Amino acid sequence: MFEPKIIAFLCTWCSYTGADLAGTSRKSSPWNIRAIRTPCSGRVAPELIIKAFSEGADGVLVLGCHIGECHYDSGNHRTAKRIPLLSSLLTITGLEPERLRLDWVSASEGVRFSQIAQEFTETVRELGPCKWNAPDLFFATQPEIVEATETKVEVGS
Amino acid sequence: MSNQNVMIPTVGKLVQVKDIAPEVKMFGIELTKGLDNGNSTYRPGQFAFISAFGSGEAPFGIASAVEPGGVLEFAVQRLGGVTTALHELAEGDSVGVRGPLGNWFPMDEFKGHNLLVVGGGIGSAPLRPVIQEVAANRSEYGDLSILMAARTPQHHLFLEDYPEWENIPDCNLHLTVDECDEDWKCEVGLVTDLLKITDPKPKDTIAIMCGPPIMIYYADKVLVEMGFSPEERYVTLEARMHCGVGKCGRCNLGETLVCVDGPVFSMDQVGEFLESYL
Amino acid sequence: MDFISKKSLESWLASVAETKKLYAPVYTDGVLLYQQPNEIEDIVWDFSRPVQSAKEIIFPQSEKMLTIEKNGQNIQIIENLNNDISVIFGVRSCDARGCLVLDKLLVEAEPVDHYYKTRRENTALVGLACEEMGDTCFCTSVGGGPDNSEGLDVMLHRHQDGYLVEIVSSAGEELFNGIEFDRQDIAFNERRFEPEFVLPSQDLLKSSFDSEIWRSESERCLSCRICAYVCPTCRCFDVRDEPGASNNGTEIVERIRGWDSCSGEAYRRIAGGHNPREAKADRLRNRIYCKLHYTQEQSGMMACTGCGRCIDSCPVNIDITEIIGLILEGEPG
Amino acid sequence: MITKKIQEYASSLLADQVVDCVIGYEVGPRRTTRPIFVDQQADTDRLVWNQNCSHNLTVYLRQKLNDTEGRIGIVVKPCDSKTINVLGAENRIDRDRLHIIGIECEGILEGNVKQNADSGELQRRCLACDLTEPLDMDYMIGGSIERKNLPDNSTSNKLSRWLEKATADDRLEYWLSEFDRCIRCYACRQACPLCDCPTCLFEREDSIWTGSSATTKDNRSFHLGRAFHLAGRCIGCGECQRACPMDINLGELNRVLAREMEEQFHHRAGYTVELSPITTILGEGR
Repeated sequence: MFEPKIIAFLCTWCSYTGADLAGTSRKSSPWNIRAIRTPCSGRVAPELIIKAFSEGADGVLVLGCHIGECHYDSGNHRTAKRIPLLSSLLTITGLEPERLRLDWVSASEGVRFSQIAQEFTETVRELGPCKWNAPDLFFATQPEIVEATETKVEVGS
Repeated sequence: MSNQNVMIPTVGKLVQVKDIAPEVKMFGIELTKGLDNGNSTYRPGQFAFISAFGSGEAPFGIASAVEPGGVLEFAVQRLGGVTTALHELAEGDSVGVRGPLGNWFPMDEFKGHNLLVVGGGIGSAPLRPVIQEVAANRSEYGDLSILMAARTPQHHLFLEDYPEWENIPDCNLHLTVDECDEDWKCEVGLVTDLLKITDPKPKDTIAIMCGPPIMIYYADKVLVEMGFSPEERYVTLEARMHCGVGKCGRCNLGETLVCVDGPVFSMDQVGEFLESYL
Repeated sequence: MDFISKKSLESWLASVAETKKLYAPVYTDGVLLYQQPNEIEDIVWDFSRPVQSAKEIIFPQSEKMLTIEKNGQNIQIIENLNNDISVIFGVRSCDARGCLVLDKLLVEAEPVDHYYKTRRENTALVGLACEEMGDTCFCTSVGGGPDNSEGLDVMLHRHQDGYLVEIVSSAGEELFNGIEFDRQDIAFNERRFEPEFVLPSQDLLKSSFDSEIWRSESERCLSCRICAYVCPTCRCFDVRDEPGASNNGTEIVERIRGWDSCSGEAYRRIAGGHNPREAKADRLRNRIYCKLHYTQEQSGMMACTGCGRCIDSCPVNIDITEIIGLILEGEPG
Repeated sequence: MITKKIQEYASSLLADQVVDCVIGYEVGPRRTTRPIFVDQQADTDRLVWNQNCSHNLTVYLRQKLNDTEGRIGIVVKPCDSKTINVLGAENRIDRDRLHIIGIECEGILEGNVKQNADSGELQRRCLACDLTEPLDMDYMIGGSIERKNLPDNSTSNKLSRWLEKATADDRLEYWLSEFDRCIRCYACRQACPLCDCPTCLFEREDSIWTGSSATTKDNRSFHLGRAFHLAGRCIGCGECQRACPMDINLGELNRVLAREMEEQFHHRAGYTVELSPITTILGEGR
């Protein structure tokens, strides 16, 4: 079975503790998740997410505090706007939108963390390996791609 | 020489890491075999690229007279990525060395002349081997005047050396700072003011300058007024460079490349470009 | 000269591609570049010049110089020399001249640049003479010419439905070794081209250093790097360490060199922020002087080959020929 | 004649010392329209107006305002005036030091700058343009013209529509081929009036998020990152793509983000002096 690599950016004030709680209360979380602790979900700059995909992540999970509960007042407001926007940018450039997920998990929601982690892992597993990081795959056939693009333009018009 | 890839550094070991001024550390690298690029030794004025593996490499002027088997010293101010990485290293750590590179002060030609050494801030580092060389062969040179400027007393790189330098026979050491506390016994002001106070005579004297571009530019003007000819005014220049061997192209002053034609120049070579160096 | 039909040339190219890396002008999404063609039919024969010069292959934009393996204080340094055997087909005379300039700067001037030298020695240049000068071309004014075979290994001159083969070097001879030519001993008349303009003398250039034109011409410069990157002789580079994948506790660092351009704002900025070429005028002047004067002084060859790429690609139409004109206008007397 | 009026007005501005310099367009010796900086009355006859005046001259404003003490006159198309609004909202320029000369614009032609002959077609952004006059100006040359809603049959539009319907794999293939050509000359960034960080994130010496090599992967990170930094700010002048020597379809990234900004945040960059919603906190009810 395909085991996806998933990078989870977890806000240290909530979801990181939430993930901890999931562990201490023996809720199972898939081992596919590689957690990276960030000071705030607002710190998760789009470059980090792009970098994660470029380095071979099959999915990226960003978890922050619920709106209104940000330790820095409005850090997660920015996250809430950025991620959907980034998602549309990555989608048009060839990433399945399901591979990037933003959600809110508080420090007390161990169960919720475990649930989201499992759900997301399943989603990504079903999508299969991410091709985002496989430019070599396409290089060999480049001239044909060009042709294909041109003919497809005609179809689309 | 041509069979050797000059871009490959030799791995050296840090044997000394010392804080000498705020944000400035003096690094000593054991000069093991192979570190000298097949040349016999490092001469005053030459430089080397030091690698902090993972952060890149940067050029530094050597800050000590080096004997084979001795220690290569570099004063490194923490400014950019490479220097920050270097500052995180400790004794025993490995660094890469590419050197010696560039030309050197024609110490043989200086023999028999008086020397006026003018240094400012971190830029004064390459002057130390010159002073050490003169001290070691005292009878071969004339009078030695050392003018050192820095932002504050703590920013003087070679505070530890000053007592020793003061005791060199026929040597005047003059210090100045931009700002200071009450304990400071020396001058306050720019190096140009210090030059005017000490009023060196151009007769039989070679002036050597090293420091920030703006200091070199104005100190040079003062020396010109005092009657120093272009051949009597030497300078070591610094420029951003990436190869040190005349390939990467970026350290040019006109058609002159600082890395291979310099970093030591007399003013008859670079005088006309000094303004574009600012 | 020997004559070869286009058809025979194509089968020759196919045989070259079997044993060597063949680069030739190929269109990708409407942009003509030297690339490895998938099919020999993809090769473009009629073109003015590709957007990038042949420099791109011999002196690639980004090149891994060293791989550094770091395990605690144990450091291994591995040299990455590229030993591919390549042939570039369709090289223009201006680009070949560009390679000669690079040879002067990177190989003939000690110490040798091993990365460049290795690729250069392993790459054969097969030229295609231009049938006419492009709109922005001025090779004839800087000492070259569309027929000029200097720096190439083989030069092909269009003749009827094929090409006359001018073997220039022993490497070129080797390439065509055993090839049966369709006809032999055809007379070749080199065409004569008059220079489009006269270049300013080195003295005039020197005295134009403080001219007002540097400010006025550079004012619209965007400080991008197109001119240097498309130039067949620009060779400035930057060296960086970049992290590679770590492997069982061994940290891998790649030391990469990449093109850089003197028109970029940060080109001369040193750590700490001092930048002796902060003004666009100084940067433009440096670039033009490097092309027309400095390299000449350093190596005896002028670093402008008249390909005209910088004129074509500049988004704000900064034009080296126009600047040359302005320098000439400023000539006293 | 708009050209004549620009020349006269610029001349009077310089004569009355209202401005130190007028940024406008001229036609160069190779018949190429390009930016010009006029600081003497005698040179005002070089100023022109034509349908090849594609450059967004506001890109020069910041530097020019830094270099001079006085005010700057600038020839501004209706679309370019949006940039001034964004620059103003971000406190990057002092509006009071500008003298904006608004121009009636019938649209700019495609393919004017690179030496290849112009196609005679209007640029895609002009087909979709809904501005009859600049949003902010000190003087208007020509009357407000009527905007016709023109059909967009451009190849670029066909490509956009194809991309929208394409599968993830096809999109990936298309963009990898585009980004593969990038030579990291940063012309896109330099030509952009809104892209002017003192040190670009993607060029910092200590940047580990994007490599400096011109590999497809790093190129893609650079372009996606750059497009994102312009989200809600890009006014769609298309200078990035026009400047690109490799003809990479950069405009498409900006268009996608602009569409999302409008759909998700009801924000159209530059129509008001307002910051991109991406830099502000969530509004009420969101």
